[in-house]
Amino acid sequence: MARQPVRRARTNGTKSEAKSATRSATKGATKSTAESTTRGTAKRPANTAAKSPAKSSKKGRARSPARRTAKSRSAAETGTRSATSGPSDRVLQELHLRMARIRKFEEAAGGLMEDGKIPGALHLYVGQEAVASGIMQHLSDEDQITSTHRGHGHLIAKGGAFPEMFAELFGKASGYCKGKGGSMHISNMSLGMLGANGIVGGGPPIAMGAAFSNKFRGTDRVAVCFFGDGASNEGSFHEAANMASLYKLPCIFVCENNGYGEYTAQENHQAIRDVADRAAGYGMPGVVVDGMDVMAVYEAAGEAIDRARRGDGPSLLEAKTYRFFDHVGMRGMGLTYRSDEELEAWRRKDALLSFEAMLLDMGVMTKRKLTSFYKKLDEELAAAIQFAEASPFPDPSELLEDVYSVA
Amino acid sequence: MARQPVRRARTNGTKSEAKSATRSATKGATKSTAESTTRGTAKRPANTAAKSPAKSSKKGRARSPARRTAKSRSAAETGTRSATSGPSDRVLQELHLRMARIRKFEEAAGGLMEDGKIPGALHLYVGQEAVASGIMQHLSDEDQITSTHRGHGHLIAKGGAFPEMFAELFGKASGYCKGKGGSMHISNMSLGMLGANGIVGGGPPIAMGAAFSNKFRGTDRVAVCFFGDGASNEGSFHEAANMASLYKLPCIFVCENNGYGEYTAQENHQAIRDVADRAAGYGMPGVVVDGMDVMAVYEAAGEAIDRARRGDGPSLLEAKTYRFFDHVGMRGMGLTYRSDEELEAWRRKDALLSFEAMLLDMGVMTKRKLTSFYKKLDEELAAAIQFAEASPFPDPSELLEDVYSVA
Amino acid sequence: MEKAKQQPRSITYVAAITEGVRAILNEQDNAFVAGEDVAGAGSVFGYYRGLLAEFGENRLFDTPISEKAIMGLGVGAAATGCRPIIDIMFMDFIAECMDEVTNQLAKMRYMFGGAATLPVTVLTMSGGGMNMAAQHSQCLEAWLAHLPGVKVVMPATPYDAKGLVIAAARDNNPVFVVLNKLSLGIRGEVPEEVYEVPIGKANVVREGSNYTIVAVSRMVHEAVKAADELAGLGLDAEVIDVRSIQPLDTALIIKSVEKTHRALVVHEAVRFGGIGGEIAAQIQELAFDHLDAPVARVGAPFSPVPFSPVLEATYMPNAAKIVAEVRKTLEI
Amino acid sequence: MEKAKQQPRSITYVAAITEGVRAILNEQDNAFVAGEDVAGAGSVFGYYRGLLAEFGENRLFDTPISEKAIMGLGVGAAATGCRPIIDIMFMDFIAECMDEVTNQLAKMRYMFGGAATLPVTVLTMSGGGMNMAAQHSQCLEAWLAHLPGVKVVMPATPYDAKGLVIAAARDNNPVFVVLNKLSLGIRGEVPEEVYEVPIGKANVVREGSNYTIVAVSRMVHEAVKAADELAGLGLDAEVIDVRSIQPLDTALIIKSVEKTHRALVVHEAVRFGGIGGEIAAQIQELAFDHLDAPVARVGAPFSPVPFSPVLEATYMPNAAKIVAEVRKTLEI
Ligand SMILES: Cc1ncc(C[n+]2csc(CCOP(=O)(O)OP(=O)(O)O)c2C)c(N)n1
Ligand SMILES: Cc1ncc(C[n+]2csc(CCOP(=O)(O)OP(=O)(O)O)c2C)c(N)n1
Ligand SMILES: [Mg+2]
Ligand SMILES: [Mg+2]
Repeated sequence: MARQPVRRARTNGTKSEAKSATRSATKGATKSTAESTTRGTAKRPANTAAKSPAKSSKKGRARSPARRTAKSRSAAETGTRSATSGPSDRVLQELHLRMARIRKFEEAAGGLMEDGKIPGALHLYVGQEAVASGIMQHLSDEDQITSTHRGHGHLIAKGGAFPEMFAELFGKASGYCKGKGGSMHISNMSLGMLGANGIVGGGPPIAMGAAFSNKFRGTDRVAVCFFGDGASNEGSFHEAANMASLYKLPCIFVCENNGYGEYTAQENHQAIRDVADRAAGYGMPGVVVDGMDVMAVYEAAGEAIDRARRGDGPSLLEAKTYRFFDHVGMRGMGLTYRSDEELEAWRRKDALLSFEAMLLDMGVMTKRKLTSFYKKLDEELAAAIQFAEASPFPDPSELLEDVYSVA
Repeated sequence: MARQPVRRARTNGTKSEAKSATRSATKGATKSTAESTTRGTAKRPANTAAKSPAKSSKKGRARSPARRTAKSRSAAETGTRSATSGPSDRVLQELHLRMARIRKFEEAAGGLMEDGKIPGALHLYVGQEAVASGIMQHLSDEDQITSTHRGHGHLIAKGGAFPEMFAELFGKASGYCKGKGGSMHISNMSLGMLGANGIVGGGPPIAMGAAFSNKFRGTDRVAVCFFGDGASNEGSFHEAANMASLYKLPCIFVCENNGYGEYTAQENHQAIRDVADRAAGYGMPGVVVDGMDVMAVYEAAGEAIDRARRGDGPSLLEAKTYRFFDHVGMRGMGLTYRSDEELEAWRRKDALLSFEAMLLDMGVMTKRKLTSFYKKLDEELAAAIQFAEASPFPDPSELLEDVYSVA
Repeated sequence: MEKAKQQPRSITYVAAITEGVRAILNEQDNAFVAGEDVAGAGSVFGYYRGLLAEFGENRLFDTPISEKAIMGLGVGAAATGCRPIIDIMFMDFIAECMDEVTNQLAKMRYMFGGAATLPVTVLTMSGGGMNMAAQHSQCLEAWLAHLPGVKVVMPATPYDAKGLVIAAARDNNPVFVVLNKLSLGIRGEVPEEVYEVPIGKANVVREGSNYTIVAVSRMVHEAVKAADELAGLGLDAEVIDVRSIQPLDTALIIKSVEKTHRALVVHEAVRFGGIGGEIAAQIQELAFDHLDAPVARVGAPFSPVPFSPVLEATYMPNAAKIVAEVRKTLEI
Repeated sequence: MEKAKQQPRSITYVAAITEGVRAILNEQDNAFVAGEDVAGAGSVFGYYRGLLAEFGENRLFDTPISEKAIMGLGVGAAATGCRPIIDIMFMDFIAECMDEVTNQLAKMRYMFGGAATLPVTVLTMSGGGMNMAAQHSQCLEAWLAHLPGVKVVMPATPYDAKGLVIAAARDNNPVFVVLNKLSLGIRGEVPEEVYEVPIGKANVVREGSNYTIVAVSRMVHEAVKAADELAGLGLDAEVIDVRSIQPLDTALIIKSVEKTHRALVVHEAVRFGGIGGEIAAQIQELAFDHLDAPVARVGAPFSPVPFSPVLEATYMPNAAKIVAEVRKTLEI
């Protein structure tokens, strides 16, 4: 069965039957706001004055959009909360910036891996950019995320800097993890990025624990875990979702359903079409959203995150998406488990290109700005790669450091 | 919140929304037949001639009702399948026999444990008899079950013999497991009882594996796993349910929801009221049934088991029930986590007593027969306990036997 | 050996654990206890009893029966500023969350280049002897000691139970405090004050001159009994309570063997592949020229723990087996 | 050492595994393969490639990413008459199903008094050296060898890979076949015929007179290299491939040490708590009077496996480290 792109957000988890014995608090999923298409209308909220983070910083690289503290969140929130007005230009530009940064980084990293310059295996995020970007737009550095083996995009959207990221992929001492983690464990605690994870399903229990901590410590921070359709079959997801809902934790479970776990199609790994169907079994709302539409993701995520911040507990957000490259690297192992037609159908929905077209349409972006934007991005990438390549490897003596905290 | 007995069976797992993207095969839970109360009407099917298994066998003990081979299943099945006729007298008597045998065995075993005569810990099944009995009525020795730490009732309903069971609880060489397993691992492979299990959630993956085997080997056998409300939060349940549904395995997931996992009430371990709500997330039907009504369990189980035998895949059957004693033993640790009122409300629904009242009402049973039935049961118990007490302990030299198969 | 500085009182091992946890909950605002039946029931072993009333339901959390989520909760909460005390009821159940232990808890700091700090304390109950059969009686500490990134302590006495719980919870690393069922009722002197037993330090519980018994957890008491018996055979045995198997106090053990020239290691875990192999291997490696006899080992035989009381009695290591092994090794 | 009886061909380790599995699927009607990406993709390591076309989708099953269910499938299917070949892609992921391994698979037969028979074969891939970092490079065989009820084999050569897969799948007990990533491309002579390498028998791969190196899995090849170097130092080293760590061929190892009087044990797993401790402890216990030097050990240092190529190169045990350890121990 060919996998078709989906169009609209839906809310799952409600049921037709009156269920007398069931507490109403745990039922009745929130209505999804993701259905409203905000494109084109884009009324500007009053406080749009925030400086564009897409501007180059002193060092000549585009400033990472997520590098905001909790205080500067208001603009983004206004954009989310108002049903009648669309998000501000700043939000639109940041969403674009996040997506473009991911796309470009991943293409460069994939090329370096295929050329044998980056050791080990990279799982590229190209195709899924709208998911990380739409969600991270709502988060500050104090909000946490857990990621997956396919983690670069999450870190970039959360504000990860290219030089430290490339350096990590190269295994250099200047990398985010001093070269000890590599692609599958790339992380940055001060950005609230609790790690890519080589274990499928590794993230949800950790994010749930971070959400527990947020609540325990009396903060309004949220924790978001990203996981795949394949990961939704791991026991860890089940246990974390149940516990998060029981304790009403500020935890958002984001399933990036790209239709495959490695080389196994969804229909061959679970007998459901929507992972969001599982939400009802935990007493939390389950929402399906078009993961190729960054605005749809942004809206649905805003709802779920607001709910979590309000103390109303977790949500399960399923984004239907697709990875444009193979499971590992770009070309992969050469297995033919996806048809060309399927790939083409999804590529036509390319989240970045369609969003760019919309921004041009809206006048938020011009062709010229876009050209110079990509030129700057390319320069930034080249500089970051140069930094990474020029950086020294860790000294062998560092092998036994960082196993334990000595403080 | 006091836990109230429920009255009627319900089918969960259907949803109001039209879900275009979802394969219809995995949705639309089967309609539950459990709603039909068959009591009182009890029309006899044509082939009721089967000899009553409640008659004493040569050895003076009541013949174990489940000790039937696949061939003798027809009567029971007829009782299930006909919507217009109730089950035969034989079925009604066997259901009663199973329940009464469990009740009496457990009370005796509990007493022996409290008196310090049985070592270790017993988890008693008293209160939940209708669940094991109603389900096992549909199974032959070639059908498999996996059980829990609270496993005596399942084994008895599947045809377990008292002498070998008591001997096992006493740790004697004549026990079902030669004394090596004890209460928490009591089992009998030739009865298709793949073990009580000291690991909460240990059973579902094993039952799923047995169901896989049944299908792989081309049989029409089914595998049933019993597990508690508490166990439904283990990752093992999630993974097994997903896999069973994916492969359309003849596996029935029976959640005995007695409202507590040890000393923790359901509302403190999950944010849902009906574990059956989880079925939809695996693409299988979820049915809630009154676990204090053996006929309701029998009907609902028949539906699920028929479905499985037909090759239509697994079901999740949730039986609302209650344990009349404490988590361990009869008196337990003396914690006050359940109110007297709650216990009383459930005791008023005693599945055995209410079924006996119905049988008397229907004339299937008479007071006199009942008296002699219990007298015989008491004698059988006494003989079995005597057998167990008189049996020798295993020889210390047996310690290292049975670790590996040497064949 | 650390000495009680004041108010010597004799309390049980289980009460000592409670005191240790209480001290931490008093001292560390970001500490909490999470696990199955730890709050309302105060643990099925009773060592949190009373603490819910004392500290309230914002400090002790009954969890679902979800060991992966429980351990994950510890990892995520610790990485973000809490000091979780995680309870895994029976050590056998740690098998349910070995991924969270092995691939997350033990490695996160290293994989992140030192950026994450994980002050997680895990309390769990090991050991047989109570007719609880194969799935509720195991000693699986060898798994944990093999994992870079975690520490593993195994108190044998009430004094050490309190002091090691406190030290573990103050440590900024993941520390497993492996408790022992049959030890719960053991009494011993425990000061009322708050004190630490340093992690990684073994303890000479009986001095001796010509034999060293290195004992783990409850086997310390069996070793002392064995030492008393061995005295009748002309052996003056020193008994070392390792207390911590990761890190291991190799120096103290070697010092003793250099004096006594003979050694035996005893633990309740299955002998094959148990931590005793590591200890024996280290002794022969580092004190080879001092050894007058092979390093002997006593552990459980190679079978699951049987239910039947007679079989379990045959199964469990004890003083008699230690004595027999010493006699066999020394041919006396 | 078993000898190829006919048709000597040189094939790779990965091809040898395929041949072993093929032989079993041909021979045993109730055998099947289940695991993540084993059917359509033929495993990410390629060792089932071609078998789906050959045997059809009723013999190879792609599973969801659910290690607990995968192992449970093996337990339940084996207990009811099948002979499952279960695939756990990376050995690191065995942590996800240690409950099913430890508390069900290893113990069911014993707990049931011998009534259950569990012919489960588990194939899993261990080892570092491919820059796959901390969660995809571990050697956790010591956990398994400590579990009564399971067997654990670790082929180092194509010949043993095929023969041990066949022996494991014919065995009526749970057998873990722990494979090694860096060995996948190793070539060696493998007969086309179907043969078993007996489980529990070690193999002298290089004879020698005055030093014994006991090696596990791929370290066998490093040990042979080391032996060549040691020859230059006047040492004539015998190299033993243990092949099976549970059961362990203690007799063969002891026989060798009685001849050579010196020994070293090497494995890729973390040294502390690895199977080398058990082997060293047994050697000194059973050959004490024959030893002229302490039993040395080489294993990975006490850290998770680092990603960075330079760090991983420093991390991995190899011939040079074996030679260095021998020189240190013998002070030469
Ligand atoms: C516990 C575990 N099992 C298996 C794997 C191997 N593996 C790595 S990625 C992957 C597929 C994951 O699929 P999904 O969750 O859908 O994420 P996607 O790759 O599609 O982003 C698998 C099976 C793993 N890393 N961890
Ligand atoms: C993996 C695991 N975790 C915890 C336990 C301890 N334990 C034994 S029974 C039980 C409660 C089980 O609750 P439920 O599944 O509802 O079954 P019930 O006792 O109510 O029949 C717990 C937590 C266990 N045996 N195994
Ligand atoms: Mg996927
Ligand atoms: Mg319950």
